[in-house]
Order: sequence, then C-alpha cells, then structure tokens
Amino acid sequence: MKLYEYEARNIFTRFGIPVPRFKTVSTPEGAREAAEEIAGRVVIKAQVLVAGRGKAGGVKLADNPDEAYGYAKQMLGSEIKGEKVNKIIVSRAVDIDRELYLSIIIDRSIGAPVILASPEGGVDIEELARTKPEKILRIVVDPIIGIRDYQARQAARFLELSEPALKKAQEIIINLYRVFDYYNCELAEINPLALTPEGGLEAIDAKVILDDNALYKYPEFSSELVRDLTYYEAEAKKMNFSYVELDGNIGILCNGAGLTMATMDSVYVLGGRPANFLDIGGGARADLVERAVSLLLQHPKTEVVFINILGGITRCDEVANGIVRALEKTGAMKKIVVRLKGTNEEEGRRILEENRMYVLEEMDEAARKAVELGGRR
Amino acid sequence: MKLYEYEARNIFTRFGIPVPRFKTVSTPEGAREAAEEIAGRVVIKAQVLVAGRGKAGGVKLADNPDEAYGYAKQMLGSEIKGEKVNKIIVSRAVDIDRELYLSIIIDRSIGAPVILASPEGGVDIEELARTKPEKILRIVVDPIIGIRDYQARQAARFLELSEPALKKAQEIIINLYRVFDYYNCELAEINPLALTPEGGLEAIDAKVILDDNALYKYPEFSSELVRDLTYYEAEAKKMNFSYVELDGNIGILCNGAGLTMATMDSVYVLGGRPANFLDIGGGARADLVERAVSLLLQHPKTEVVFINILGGITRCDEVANGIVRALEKTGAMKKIVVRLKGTNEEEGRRILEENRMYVLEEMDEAARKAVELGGRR
Amino acid sequence: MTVLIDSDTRVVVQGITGREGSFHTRAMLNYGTKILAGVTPGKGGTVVEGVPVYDNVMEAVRKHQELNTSIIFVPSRFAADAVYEAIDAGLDLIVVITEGIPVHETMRFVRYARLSGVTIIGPNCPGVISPEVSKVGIMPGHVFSKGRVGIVSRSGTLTYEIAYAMTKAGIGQSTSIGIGGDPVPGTSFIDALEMFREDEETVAVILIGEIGGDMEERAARYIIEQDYEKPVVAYIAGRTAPPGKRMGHAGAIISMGVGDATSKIKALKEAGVEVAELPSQIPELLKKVLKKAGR
Amino acid sequence: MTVLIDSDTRVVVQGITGREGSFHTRAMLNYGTKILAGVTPGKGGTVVEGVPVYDNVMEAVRKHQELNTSIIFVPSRFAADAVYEAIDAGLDLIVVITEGIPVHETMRFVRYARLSGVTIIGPNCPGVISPEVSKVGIMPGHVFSKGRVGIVSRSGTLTYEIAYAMTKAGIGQSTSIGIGGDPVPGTSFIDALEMFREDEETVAVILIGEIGGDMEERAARYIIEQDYEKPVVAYIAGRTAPPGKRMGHAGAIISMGVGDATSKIKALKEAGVEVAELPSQIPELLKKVLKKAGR
Repeated sequence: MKLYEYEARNIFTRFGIPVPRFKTVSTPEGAREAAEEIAGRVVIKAQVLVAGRGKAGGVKLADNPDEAYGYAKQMLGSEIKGEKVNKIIVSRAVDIDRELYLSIIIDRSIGAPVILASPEGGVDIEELARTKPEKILRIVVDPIIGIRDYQARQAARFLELSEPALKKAQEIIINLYRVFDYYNCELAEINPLALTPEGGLEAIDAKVILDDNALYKYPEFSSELVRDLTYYEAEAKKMNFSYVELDGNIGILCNGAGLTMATMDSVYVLGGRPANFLDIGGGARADLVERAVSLLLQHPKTEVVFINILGGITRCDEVANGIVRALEKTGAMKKIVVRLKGTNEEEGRRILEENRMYVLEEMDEAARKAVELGGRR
Repeated sequence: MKLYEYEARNIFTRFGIPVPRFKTVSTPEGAREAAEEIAGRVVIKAQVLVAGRGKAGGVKLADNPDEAYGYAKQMLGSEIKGEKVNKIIVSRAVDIDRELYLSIIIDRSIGAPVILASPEGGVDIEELARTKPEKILRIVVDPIIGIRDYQARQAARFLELSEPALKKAQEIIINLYRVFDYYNCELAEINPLALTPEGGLEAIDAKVILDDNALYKYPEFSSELVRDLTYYEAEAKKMNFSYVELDGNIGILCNGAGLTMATMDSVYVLGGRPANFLDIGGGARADLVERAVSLLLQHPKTEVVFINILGGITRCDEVANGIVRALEKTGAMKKIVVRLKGTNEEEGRRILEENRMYVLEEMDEAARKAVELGGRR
Repeated sequence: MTVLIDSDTRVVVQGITGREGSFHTRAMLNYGTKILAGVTPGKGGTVVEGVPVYDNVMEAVRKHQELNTSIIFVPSRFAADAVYEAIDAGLDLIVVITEGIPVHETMRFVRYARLSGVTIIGPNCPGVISPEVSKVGIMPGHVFSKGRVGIVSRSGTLTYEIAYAMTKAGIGQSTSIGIGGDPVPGTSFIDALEMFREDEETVAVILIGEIGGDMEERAARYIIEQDYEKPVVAYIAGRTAPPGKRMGHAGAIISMGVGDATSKIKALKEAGVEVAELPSQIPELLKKVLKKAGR
Repeated sequence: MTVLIDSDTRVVVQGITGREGSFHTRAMLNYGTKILAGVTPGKGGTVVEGVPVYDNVMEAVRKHQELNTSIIFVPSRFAADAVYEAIDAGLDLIVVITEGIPVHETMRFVRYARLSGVTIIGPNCPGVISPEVSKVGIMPGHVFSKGRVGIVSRSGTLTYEIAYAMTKAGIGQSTSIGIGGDPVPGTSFIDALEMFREDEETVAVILIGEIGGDMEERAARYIIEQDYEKPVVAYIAGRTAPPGKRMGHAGAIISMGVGDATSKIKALKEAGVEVAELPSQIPELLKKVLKKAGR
C-alpha cells in the first residue's frame, strides 16, 4: 500500500528525518491559515497516489496566503490523472542548492534491502539508472543484521557532500532504514533530498510503500486499506481476492495467480478480451466462491464468466457449490463457462451437472468456448 | 554493574513485566506513607547489592503502616553484610501458590543468550542446578535473531502452568528478553516469579546486571557508576584501572590482567601476601601510571609496591616516567620493586636508573625480592 | 534419483491440526509420503490422521530422529516463527506453504536458512513432488506421473495444469518444484536449475515463470553463462497484465519498469529456451527439444 | 607451516590513523608483516607509515585484492561496525585488538562471522604471531622466537612473559594466538587446539588460561575425548583471586560458582596436561613432556 505524501512525511518527522514544516488541510481556508502560520513562500501539493502529479498541476508555489488559498481552491475536489484530490499539504518553500536521491528498496533477486543513493536527485531514478548508472550507488544490507554505520557512511559519502551535511546525510540514511524496517516497507524514498545553501538537508518529497501482508501490524493504516478503489475492487479486497480490472468482456475467475494469468493470457491469445482478473486464491470455500462469482455476475462489463479451477488446496466441490449458490442468489442470466479439475473434481462436476451446468475438462477447450461466447476481437 | 532491586523493578514495569505495586523510600515516615497508600500487608526490603539480604534481616513482612515504619527505621542506616542501607522499598505482599524461576544469561562458552526456566523457583539456581538439573530448562537464543516465540512458548510450558498463566509466562519471557537485549544485560533474572492463587504471575524479586562496557548507552545509570566502593576502588574506577583489594601488604601493579593475576599468584606461591590487584591495562601513558603508582603508595596497607611491566602496547619509558613522577609528588618512602621488559625497555630502565631505582629483569627474581621486602606469611 | 525429496524423506507437518494441515496430511499419506510427526503448540499428545502431534519441532525430532523435512501450514502471522523452529531443530528441507508472510520476515528467515545450510521452498508455494516417490506439498498427486522432466515454477495451479497436460501426453516428471509466488523465494530458478543439472534422471526442465522481478532473466543468463546442458522449455504467465497491478501473487507485479513478460520471454529465447504461448503447447515443445537432444 | 597467518598474509589495519593503530603499524611493518592498506573513515587518500589509507575496507580490498586479514584498532564504540565491515568485505581473518566492546555486540558479530565462515581472534586480544613469518598483533616481537610450540592464551602480557621465558630457554614457537580476555571470544581454546592439531610444524601446545567461564574445562574435555595427540602444558592465572571480583579482563571473574582456578587446574590435570605453578616453570615442563613424547 502506497502512503500519501503527508502520511510519509509524518512518519519521517517521527523518525528524525528533516522535512520542511507543513500542514495537511482539506479546505482553501485551511490552506490560507497554514500559509500564514508558516509565513513566507509555501508549496501547495495535492495529496494523490498517482505518479506525475507535478506535471499535472498538482504542485504549486505560492508567494503569499492569498495565493495559497487560490491554488488550494483550484486543486481541492479536482481530479489529477483520474484521482480526486481530497487533501493538500501546505509546505514551507525550501531554497535548494542541489537535489539528491536516497531510498531503501527490497532487492528481490538478492532477497535483501538495498540502499540506493545518488548525488543527482529530483529526477526519475529509473531514468537515471538507464542514462547514468555510475551515478547510483547500491549497497546491500544483510536483513538479519540491519544497516551498519559503515554502510550509511559509504552511501552518504557518495552524495558528494562536505561536513556538516555529510554527517547529517549519514543520520538520514540510518533513520530512513529505521522507517523501512519498522514499517515493513517495500520502498522508503526521499526524492529529492534537498541540500540547502546553508548546508542543511531536507526531504522535499516522501514516498513510502508498505507491504500489504504486514499491514496488520499498523492498525493506524488499516482503516485506510481501501483507497481510491472502484466498488468491485473494494469488494474484492474485503474478501481477500486478487482482482484487477481489464478492458474486455470475459470475466476470468480462477484459483491461483499463475493459472489466472495464464487463463487471461490464453483468452487473449485465442482472440478474446478479458474483462478482469479474479484470483480466489488457495483453499476458498463455497461461501467465498459464491461472493466471487456474484461479483463478476454483477459487473456490467462482464458478458461471459469463465471459471477455470484446478484444485489442489482448493476443492472442486466447494467451488461448484459456490457457483450454484451465486447463480441462485443473483439470478443473473450471464453465460458461464466452467472448467474443473483436481481435488474432488468428480464431486464438483456432479454438483454442477445436477444444476444443469456444462463442465469442460480442458483449459484450451474452455477458453475457446468463452471466446466464442464473448466474441472475438 | 548490578542494579538495585528498585531500579530493576522500574525497568521491569516499563517493559510490561508484572511487579507488585511498590514505593522506594529513604525515611521511616516515607515507609509509613507508602504502606498506607498501598494498603494491606507490605514487604519492607532493604536496597543493597550484596547477596543474601533475606537471611541478614533485610526483608520484613509488615501487617500495617506502623510496623512498616518500625522495620524501615531498623533497616535504614544499618549495615547488611557491610553494605549501608540508604533506601528501602515498600511492596505489596503477594499471596503465592508456587514459586517459579526465569532468567536470561549470557552463556560464555556458546557465545549466546540462554533462557533458564524452572518450575521450582525461590531457591538458589546454582544449588538447584546441582541437586535437580532436570528441573532447569536451558534454551539457547541466536544472538543475531533474538528470541523467537516458539522458544518463549517452550520455556513457559516448562513452568508447569495452565492457561491463562501459561500465556502470561510466555509474554513475561519475551519481555524479560527485551530487557536483557535493550539494556545489554549480563543477567536479567526473576527469582521468584510468583504464581498467585488467582492464576496471576508477579515478579517478586528483580535482578539485573549490566555490562560495564555498554553502560555509556544508558546515561540514566552513568552517575551511579561508583557504587559502594572504597576510596581506592572509586579512584581506580575513575581512571579505568582494574583494581581489587586483597588482604596482604604487597601492592601489585602490572599491565594486563593475566600478568597481574600471575604476578599476584606468584607472590603468593613464593610466600608473600598481595595487598591488591591493580591492572593499568594496555597502552597507559605516564600520567596514568603516575596516578596508579600514587594510589598504591598512598594505600595504608601497602608496604611494598611491586611493579611488573611487560610492554606490548604499553611502553616502558612511559611507565618509568610515571613511576618517577609519582615518587616525586607523593614523596612516599615505601619500598618499590620494578621489573620492566618489552617495548622501549632500555629507555625505561635508563629513566629509572637515572632516578636511582633498581630494575630487575626476571619476574620470579622480582617477585622474590618483593616477598623478601614485604615479609613472608 | 530425484531432486530435494526421495524415499528417505521423513516429514513433520507444522500446523497439522489446522484445516489445511490435516487435509493435506491425509492427502500426502495417501500418496505415500512418510509423515512421522505433526506439530501444533498446545496440541501435543493428540493424533491427526494417525500421526502423533507434538508441542514443538524439537520434541518431534527427538522422538523421530529420521525427520529431515518440514512442511509448514501455519497461519501467516506465526509462519516465520515456525520456520525458525524448523531451522533450529536441524531439518534439511523446509517447505513453506503459507501465503501472506510479510516479505521482511521472509527476507530474514531465508537469509538465516541460507547461512545455516538449510533449503527453503516457498513461501506461498505448492511444495515439491517426485511422482510415485514422495509428495511434500498440496498439489493433486494424480495429475503428475513419474518420468524424466523436471519442473520448476512460481505458480501452483498453473503447474498442475501443465503437469496434467504432460501426463496426458505421456511425459512424466522427475521432480516438480513449486518455488512460490512471493517476491523473495527461498529457492530460486537458478537454484532449481542447478539441482536438476546434477540429477541424472532429469533430461529436460520446464520453467514456469510469471511477471515480476527478474528471476527469469537471471535464469536465462545462467543458462547462457553455464552452458546449461539440459534442454529447457518455458511458459511465462502474465503477458497481458497491465503494469503496476499486483496479479494475485505478491511477487507478480511489473514495477519500476522491471518484470514484464516481454523482457522475460526475450531473455529466455536468447538463451535458447523454447517458450510456449499456451500451457497446452508445452508437451509438443518438450517432445521437440528432447528429440533434438537425441533423447 | 604455521597457524592462522603465514607468508601469504596480507593485512589491512582498521583504525590506522589512531595512536595505537599507527604505532603498531610501524611495529608490524618492522617485524616484516605485509600491510597493504589502512582504513579510517574520512582519512582516505592519506598515508601512514608508508601505507595508503582508504575510507572503507571495501575500497581497500578493491585496490589490494590480495588482502585477506584485518587487524582492528578502532575505539570500542565503533569496533563492532568495523568488524562487520571486514566480514562483509570478504576477509578471512579478523584480529580485534580493541578492548571494552559490549559483550552483546561481540556475541552478534562472532555469530555472524561464524555463519559467514570468517575467523575472529579477540576481541580484547594481543593478536597472532608466527615468529619470523608474520605478526598481526601488538605483542613485542623480540620476546618470541621461531620454533615448534604453539601458544594459545587468554592473556596478553602474560603470554609475552611466557614466550620470553621459552625463548631464553631455547624453545621457539610455531604460532602464538592471543584469543583475548573477553567473556565471548571469537576463537576458543578448542578452536585453537584443533588448528594446532592439524599443523605439522607444531609438536606441543601451551595453553594459558585464567579464571572465569569454563573454556579450560571444555578444552580438557576435548583433549580427553579427541585423544589429543600433542602434549599440552598449561598455566592458569588467578588462583588467588577472590570470587565475584572482575580481575582486569571482562571475562576474568568467578561468578555463579563457575570459573575458579582450582576446577580448571583439576580438569586439565585429569586430561593429562602438565600445569605450571609459576610462569617461569613452563620451559622445564615443556622439555619434560617433549622428551616423554620422544621429540
């Protein structure tokens, strides 16, 4: 789960990472008051989760409280790249000598946290990695030992700073790692980290992505779990399904991410258009299957529901019962193609056949049937 | 450094280990007030660092505030095994069904923390280890991983408890480990841990020994570094010397613990009586040597000062200069036997000889000389 | 010979008294897996599917000294602890079925296991099966058949799909390893390729990848650099997945410009790997490469 | 042959710009030790005693790929970090001279080093010397002489004392290992006895113990159980030390009824080890046991 900038800034502040003074507000009046309190020039920043808000008009420099009021009024309630702006922050404008980059990410192939540091921040790090890889330092941290001072020192040194900023950068790196570690982050990033003319350092932007699997450890965010989701996405999330909306008309419901992806791909390869990706995961029981199937049956864009189950930890009889109940309860008349295989498959097929559903055995065969029913691209 | 019980109890409370309600006071009036506040029967416990205070009259059960006042008056200012009582605690008396034992220690041979648990607490653990070793469970904790829940569960189970005490014991073990870890303890011990008739658990006694080398991390204890030491012990501690008082008349001053011990042993084996053990450590410079030598020269029981130096990281010239200056400044007329060997030994010998001191080359020879001057046992 | 598990495999089931634990204990027993013990704290002394249950792994190992493998069904919040318990008890192979373990915890126990010389399969995986020999996992045994092709896969059900297709086509498997769908797996594609390389029974390997990370690209590089002798056939799931969306597995996400299917397929093809478009094409591709290799 | 260090030993000095670091760098260079680099953060680019200084160990290793050994003079608060840096940089042997490192930190880096296959000597130790070959330590080189007796010791100066007595008596040393006076040493008596066992040059071993812990008792048990072939002579310091008092070394304390000299001397004698009463008796005891062993 990606945090809003103001949430990440609050965390940074608590962990001793210097952040320009700021206020989070949700009204233009609030923005004016905040600008008065902070005094001097301020930056108004829309609190959205989509990337690239700066270019989309979500970041403005205000010279005085009235300007702050004006920009806030413009932004609040507007949409940035399709995401509604409910909150903005008013943040003291910082004089910047140079922009640096710092982050801690999880390196999947090594299975360890990695510190990334660059003396050239403020730009897209992926872009920088392509154009000037020598300007990025990577330091692998042993996950059972944690960050060591020598590593923070090495990363700080790479930022091309002199004292006292060098020492401060070292502390910021240690503290950023503490954030990363404490909050089970996938990413904790400061881009840019501003070097001020006085030799100070301030985190101008703050990006934190939490591991959804660890969210239960932070009840402060749990109420925010459902963020800017469509009705269907939110419903799926509540039930712990993996659900992604796509552009087509064939709803895909499978057990297991790989199979769901392969089914989606197969439908596409065979000429159809998947409407979504719904993975009920392993071991779903009838009631959950019922809710999953109901979700797709209710979805307006879905014309055909293609259910492809290969039972391992999931039992085909539970799936069959869930399908039958969903059809009974929703009363939907959409076309359903079911393919069942694996644990308790005979029982599952029997249940479906008793309810006059036709069950296919082969995945390709079923996918072709779904494409045929849904119409080719 | 061993903590007083009240200090350890305060730490336990902060780390969520249940401790009977108590107050630390230093006057009989304070004890009376505390007893009134706590209400019911209270235990008055002298705050001393020596072991065995219970048998020495340092723990009393008071039925009412007046009795508490009386015991406090008796204890405060008195001496328990030579240690003056400056503080006492007044603690709610707990009904006890059974006494258990829990501790975390450092196992030196494994180089790891070890959890010790016994369903038979309240007794000396060393005694128990001798008589009923099967009643003590040892669980080794990996120092880079820390305690795991499964280990706490295993230790709790060994205490022969049923729910809900079992779960509580598991939490106490985890929290005791957190104390051990956070405070860099050599030992964190609860003996006894009382099982109450209601199935509760309370730490009746609290023992915490901190690693002196890690004390700098806990400024709250640094002012207390010098605890119940003699003048000479306190002076030595200030200068970071290792100093131990013994019964004889020959002061032993060496560099390095092993050599100091061996010198002390040799003096004894050759018939003499060491007055103390003073290790100036590695690399001491002239000023420190001067203060070390002065300390021994001033000590009333020391009749002969035997200085045995084998220079590695310590330089003999620095030592020689220190000796010369100590003699000049104290003007003491005590006998001095010096043995110098190692780094810069020629220079050291020259300095001492210029100051009309006689320098021996062999340790045995020097020890014999010291014994001869000090007189045989 | 087989990889990872064989006729000497002796299993303890951690979380045996749970719904999944007991169900799959029976399924594994039926398949012929030698399960000597189960563990659930507080349930010591009971019996599940004829298997004695202990309070902790150490006790199980003390009672059954032949134990060398654990399979973990413990809920995600307690799973990491179960892994440490299994490592500390001295087992050689730990199969972590549990899904939803925080990746920070996984990083730590995977590193600890590696330092301790213990092999971890998973987390969030279907386990390992050597058809007709042993099954330490949750896969439906009957879709697999004994043979000489190794499977390594990031997916569960998709693997069953492909194994089923192979079995129908008369191509059996030596061992099928489900390394799991999490971002940080205990065993990687390269680890598995190395195991199959040393296994004389295995004549070819099927690699079932998906979007997210660069494990497939690394495997491709390994195949080139090591001049990998055995033919490899691959399938990559998620070619139509949009970037930035997590496709079911915690690890299946195209993020920060890394992990799309195109890059993986390209890298594998450049390494001489045949890549199937549909799972059902795997058997014919396999026949082709085996014929080419003269097997 | 020698133990731990030999003519291929290439040393980086961590904390080279400090008082002790620079003094002993010169002393080691004078002894013939091959010191290729020094490290002090922030002092990179300078030169100490002709040795180039780097900001970190990784950089030193990159520039001097033959580096395999580090000696650490860094102050106690920063010493643990220096050890991790040396381990992570891939060195094989790390000699930690620093005294006063919190034992919790030592436990962790010793464990980490062990898991990583790195040997640690110390902390709070004088280091290692193979007379006339190399010296990675702070001992005065001239009291040692080349020969065939190994020394392992918990003490510094006491070792010099005994080495000096041996040298005067014409008995040289193969390698002298000061394992240090801390409660948790990176290398134990048993580790050292094993090294000397495998070293063909070493014909006898001197073990210099002291009060505190049970390392001497364990060594005695090891000698019995392993039927240790080489004669061992011991000296135990602290027989007149009172219990509960820390005798200079953090590890030299009789506590909780464990660690007095009597128990150690008894255990060693029962293992057939000759135990000296005075350090000066070591040479004659050595001559006796060597004669008995027919050397």
